[in-house]
Amino acid sequence: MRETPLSNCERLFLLKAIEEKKRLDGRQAYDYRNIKITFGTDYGCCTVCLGKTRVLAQVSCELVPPKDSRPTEGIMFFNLELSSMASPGFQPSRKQSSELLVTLNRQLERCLRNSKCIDTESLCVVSGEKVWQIRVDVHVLNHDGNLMDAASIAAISALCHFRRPDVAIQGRDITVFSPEERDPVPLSIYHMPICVSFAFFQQGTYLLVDPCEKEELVMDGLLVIAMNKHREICSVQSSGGIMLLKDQVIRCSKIASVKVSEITELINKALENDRQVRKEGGKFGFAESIPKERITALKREQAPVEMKDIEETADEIVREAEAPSEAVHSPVIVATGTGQVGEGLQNTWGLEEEDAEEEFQGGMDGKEKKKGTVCVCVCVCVGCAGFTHETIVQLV
Amino acid sequence: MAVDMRLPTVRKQISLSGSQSTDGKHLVVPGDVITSDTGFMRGHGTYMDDEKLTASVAGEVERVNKLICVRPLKTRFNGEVGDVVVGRITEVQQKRWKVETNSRLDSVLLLSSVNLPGGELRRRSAEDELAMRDYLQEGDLISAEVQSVFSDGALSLHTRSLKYGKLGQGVLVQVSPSLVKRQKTHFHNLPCGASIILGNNGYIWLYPTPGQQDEEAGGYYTSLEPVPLPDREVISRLRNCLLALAAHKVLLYDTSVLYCYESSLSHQMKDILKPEIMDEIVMETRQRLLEQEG
Amino acid sequence: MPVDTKRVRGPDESQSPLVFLPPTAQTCEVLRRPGDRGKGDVRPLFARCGLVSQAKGSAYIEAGNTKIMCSVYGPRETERKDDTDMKSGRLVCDVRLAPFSCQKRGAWIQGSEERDLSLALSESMQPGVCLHRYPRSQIEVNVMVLENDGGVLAHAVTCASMALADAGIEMYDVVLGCALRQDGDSCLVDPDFSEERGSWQAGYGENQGRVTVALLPNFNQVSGLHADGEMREDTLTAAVRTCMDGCHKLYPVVQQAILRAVKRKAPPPEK
Amino acid sequence: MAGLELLSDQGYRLDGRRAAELRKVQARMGVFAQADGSAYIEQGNTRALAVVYGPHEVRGSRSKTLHDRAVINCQYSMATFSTAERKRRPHGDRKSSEMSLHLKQTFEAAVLTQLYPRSQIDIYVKILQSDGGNYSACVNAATLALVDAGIPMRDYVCACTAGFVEDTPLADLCHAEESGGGTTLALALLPRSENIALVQMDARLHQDHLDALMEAAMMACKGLSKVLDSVVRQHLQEVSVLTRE
Amino acid sequence: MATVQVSEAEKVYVMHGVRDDLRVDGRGCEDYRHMEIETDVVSNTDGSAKVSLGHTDILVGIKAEIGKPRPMVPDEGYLEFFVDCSANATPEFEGRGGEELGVELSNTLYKVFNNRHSLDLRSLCICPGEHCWVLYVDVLLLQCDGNLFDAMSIAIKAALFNTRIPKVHISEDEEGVKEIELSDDPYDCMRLNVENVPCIVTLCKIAHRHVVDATLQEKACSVASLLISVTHKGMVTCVRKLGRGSLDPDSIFEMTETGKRVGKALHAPLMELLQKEESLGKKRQKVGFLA
Repeated sequence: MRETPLSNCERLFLLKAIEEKKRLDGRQAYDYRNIKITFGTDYGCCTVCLGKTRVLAQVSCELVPPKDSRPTEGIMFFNLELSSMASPGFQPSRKQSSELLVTLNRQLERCLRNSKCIDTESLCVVSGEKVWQIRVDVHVLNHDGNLMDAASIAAISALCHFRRPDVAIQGRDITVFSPEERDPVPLSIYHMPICVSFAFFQQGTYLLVDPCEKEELVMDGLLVIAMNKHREICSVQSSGGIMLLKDQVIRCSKIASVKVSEITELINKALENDRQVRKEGGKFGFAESIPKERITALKREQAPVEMKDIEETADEIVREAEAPSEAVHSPVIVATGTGQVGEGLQNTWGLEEEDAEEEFQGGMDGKEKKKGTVCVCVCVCVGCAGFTHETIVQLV
Repeated sequence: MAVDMRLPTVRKQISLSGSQSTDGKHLVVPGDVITSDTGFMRGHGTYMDDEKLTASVAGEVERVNKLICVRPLKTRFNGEVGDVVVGRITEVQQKRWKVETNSRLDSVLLLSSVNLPGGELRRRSAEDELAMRDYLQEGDLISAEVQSVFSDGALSLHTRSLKYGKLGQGVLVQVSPSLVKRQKTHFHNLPCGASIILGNNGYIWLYPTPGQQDEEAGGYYTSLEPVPLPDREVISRLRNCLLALAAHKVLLYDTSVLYCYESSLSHQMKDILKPEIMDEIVMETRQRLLEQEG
Repeated sequence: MPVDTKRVRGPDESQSPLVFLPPTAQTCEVLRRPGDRGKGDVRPLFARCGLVSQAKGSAYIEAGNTKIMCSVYGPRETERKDDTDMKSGRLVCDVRLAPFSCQKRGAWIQGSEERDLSLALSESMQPGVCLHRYPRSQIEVNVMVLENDGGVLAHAVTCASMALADAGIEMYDVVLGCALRQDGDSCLVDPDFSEERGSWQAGYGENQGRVTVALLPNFNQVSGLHADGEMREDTLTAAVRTCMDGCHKLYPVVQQAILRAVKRKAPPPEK
Repeated sequence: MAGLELLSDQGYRLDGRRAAELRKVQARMGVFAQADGSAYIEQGNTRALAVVYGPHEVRGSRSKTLHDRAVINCQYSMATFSTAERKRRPHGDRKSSEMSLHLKQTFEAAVLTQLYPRSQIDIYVKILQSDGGNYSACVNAATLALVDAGIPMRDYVCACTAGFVEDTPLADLCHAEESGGGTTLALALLPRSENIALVQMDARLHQDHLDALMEAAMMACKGLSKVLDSVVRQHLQEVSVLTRE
Repeated sequence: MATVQVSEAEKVYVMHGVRDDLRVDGRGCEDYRHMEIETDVVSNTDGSAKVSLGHTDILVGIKAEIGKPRPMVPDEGYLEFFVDCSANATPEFEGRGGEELGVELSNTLYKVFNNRHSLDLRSLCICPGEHCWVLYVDVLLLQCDGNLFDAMSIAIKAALFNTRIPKVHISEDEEGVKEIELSDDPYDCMRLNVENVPCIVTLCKIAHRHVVDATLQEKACSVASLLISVTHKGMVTCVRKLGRGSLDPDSIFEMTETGKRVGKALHAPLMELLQKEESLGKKRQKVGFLA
């Protein structure tokens, strides 16, 4: 399936909002969305949620002969997959998604392998014959923009979490111990590079951190900077055909260093939590990390968007709107049972009118509900982060 | 059997003797500011950057009144209404042919823009539509004139004149469009015994000078009779001369072609394209052209 | 790199046991061929049309131990729209050597040898087929070599032309193939696998080569010619002539097989 | 690469250059007759060929046609014999696809694509000999080829690499310097406006050094742009002398 | 451009021309276009050559690597061919578009060299059964204006002539482990005997005659051509009919005869040129692509 293109009015709206320093989900320009890091029951398995973007990383290892050119070094292998589960636009045959795939994979490689964040020499078992190959598989589960940052956080967290089996060498015999026999060993990690993406708009005039999918659709270009908390830059990559100035790059690197230290902190906390839970013998794994919520289809989180203006505007609309009373008194009936407005016939599902209304009202923001009088429900459509707001004016 | 193997020749540095070099010309490269005077109009090969008129291609600045454009040395054909082109049919579509004319988009020849056998004012019927491939099929060469230019830059051609239409036996030579000099007529019957169509798009058609009887053919019948050997010799020699001139970036028009032909006569036809002979012939041609001018 | 995971692979550095066979003590001069076959004789041929019921036409050929089957599909709409040649159809040939067909196990994926055979087959078959009768469509010829005992290309040509005839594709003439192995001054027509490769190992002598010819017998036109090795020109010329003779010898067999298939298919004559 | 000293105490590099010195650059425009534009460049021992076709009608699937500008299509490949160790495939691996993508993005920024709606411009580059700075050689060659083809651009695009050793930025790295695992920055610059069309950096570098490194790379790019400029002007002059009427 | 379109009338013109022994570019039926050859153009290789024939441009690089000999022939090295039809030549070859032609060309090269005399493979043996030189012959197609086969074979011959394989010394330690050492001296190297390397002649059948060195236009006018590879002694190492047409046996014999004659005649000027180039020595100004 082709990705639905963004409509022109949405595009204009987004760009206008960005110009006014507003983002759809109420963030500031340099804010990240909520990051949640959870670990699986196995070592080396990690999911990262960045807002609605969700990425899973799994680390595994294998004994392989080393490369001829580097006989004493272990091998790192990265593979990132885009499945059509994450977004209907991701299909391997489509050129656009394969380009994205190449970019993400190479960026991940450069960020983690070329910056030598892992001591590959410690992965050597027998020089020139057997070394560990550490394989990092990253799967994108849901795509809501900024896959790169999510993938890099997931990959490095998973690597930190991973434990490889212990080995012993006696003469020419290599013994690999199962986790029961000997405790698996963690990898030795020098530093933790994390990617921070900057989206540029209007030929580089505006800049946003952590763009969501809609923002990615309207951006001109992207700059990805990978850094660690020691303020060392591990990779820089611009893409998308934008013109940058040197100062912009340097400014971005400064922002990145702040963001990276926050995220590193978060990863460490998550790792610590996991360790704690495991030590105490508590429950861990993905199942535990899913919050127990009642499944209610119309439940809505409080929109983080500043609603003040909107409420005022809504009030204004209400004030100005003359109650079209005719609409109530003379409902248009096209044919029996159709075209009904207001109270009327029973619905065919046999539900009580009462219930339906209650449910509906539950979905509205409470403050806008004025029982018994004209009920105006104004939700403003900003169409971001999954909040669908529509301007509905309904008279009861 | 003849085979001529050699080492590559080192390119000679062309002496840029100050006397007759480029002093009269204003040469620019991409990014060069042509003028910061705002009174000029922006033409091809330029763009506005901070109120400054800047070149976007490498070439020579041309100024017509207030209009400034830069003509690149080599480019695809940028057709204008009235240009004579030679092109090849690449596709037969509904009511139109797609024609390859060395432009940046394929040109279009509408069924309504051709003269069909049986008179100019005949209505185009459904049968004509079905029989389009009988008139012109993929691979056929035509000569035509640019009728109009679409908004996206594609050319619309027409062949509504007896001089245009399907081309018969002959040889096509392809050169850069900028080497073809604009003239009153691009159809010439050269006195050496062959005819030439110098298409503005750099496609040049050499063919035996037609006899009288070919005139009423309406352009869609091509004779498949063998061309006599002397005619072939002239055409082949002209072809090689055109390539030699193009390799040395000499503007192509009837006089330059003819002079080159005459100076090549002392050599064998197949030798014309050998570098040293090419140099010699072209040098001689240049000399004669200069004399004629001066 | 996708590997065949369903099969237990040998160790990375493994070699075929054939390597360790003592080199065949063949002399340059093959004195006698198995059976009563003379040097100029082709092997007896078993040819039958119509064994793949799903295909438009099919054929099976057996010559010595060489076993080849071929199925023909089409004409159908061409897949490649960008080919501008609207006036004539396309003949798509695909030759596969079954993994078990040679002494050494082959891969399932088409290798360069198979691609070469496919191209050679396509070039040999095209002159025989009236492709101009099938504008804008394609005819698919799939050849599967079940056992390779020499002369694969030659027999594939014969087999394919029988299958095409069985499919009712219009043809100018059947195309017949014949192979030959030149070994010094002697030449072996329709060589088997060991003859084809055999003494080649030790052969530093002159005039060593292999020739395959595809012939349209009624038009006396050569539609395919492939030779390698090292030969004098006169030897080559003679070898081509011998191959053409070989093709003519095959003709009655192939003709009969096709006729038989036609008779079987034809409705019984009305009384 | 412990034993290898990239910068001697006297301030000389492995091949005897100074820190900010570029390798010898030689270039030629119009190498091939059949293409619309072509160029060849030698940067030290790195050699690259670039060929441009178009602008022409969009080939293949019509769906990629853009109605407001031209499609830029790039393919990067390396001759199988270009590297010290023979390459198995000339293109199609991850690194080459990434390189193709980067080239495409670089030139989308520089070429005035909006002038050619519904058309396509093909840029094919081939590394004949690889000795570090493949990306930059390709960009420089492609720039020359685009100029040769008469395709309008905002400005030249010049690319160069820079590294960082012992607090000193090195310009235009050769293969030995690149493969040492040190910091490598590749930068494509539009020299006149100092706009960066593409920036890419590998391996660790402290944030405080970024400014110096980028400055060095930009200086190197400007140096290169002078060379390219002289090549183009030379070519322009030669040809226009010939075509005078 | 791998193929060109030609109209019917142009075809007729070309055919009649061939009949009169006057081709469109003024050549006779057995004339080659003029050819430029240069060796040693890529310094990363052990041998290289660039050949341009008309607008056909071919670059060949040869790399020698130490490999394991084939088990069937333990005392010989071997050649590997790869033809890269790059998108430089024509946009049609973009992506995997050139693969089909590339495989066809390299398969033909294997056939051409599939004999014992073309190149002395035994000289490539280092240590029987264990080590040998593998010559990777990589052909890069840069521009395509017809007659790829002939140009390619000439380029390969020139590149093989130019190839210098470093000498190796095999030392054996106490345990019998062999160690291979490459000679450090760049002048201490082995050269190949290219005397017997064949050249390919492609004859295009046009109307009732055949022409050598056909341009793309001429190729489009012919339905069948015959490829013959010939050594300097006139031995034929490979014959192949190309194209979708068929040939009369008599014309095949006629074409083989011409092919042999033309092919034989190609070797002498080629070797002469290569010797001449070598005699210029190091001072020779290298032209490469800067010409």
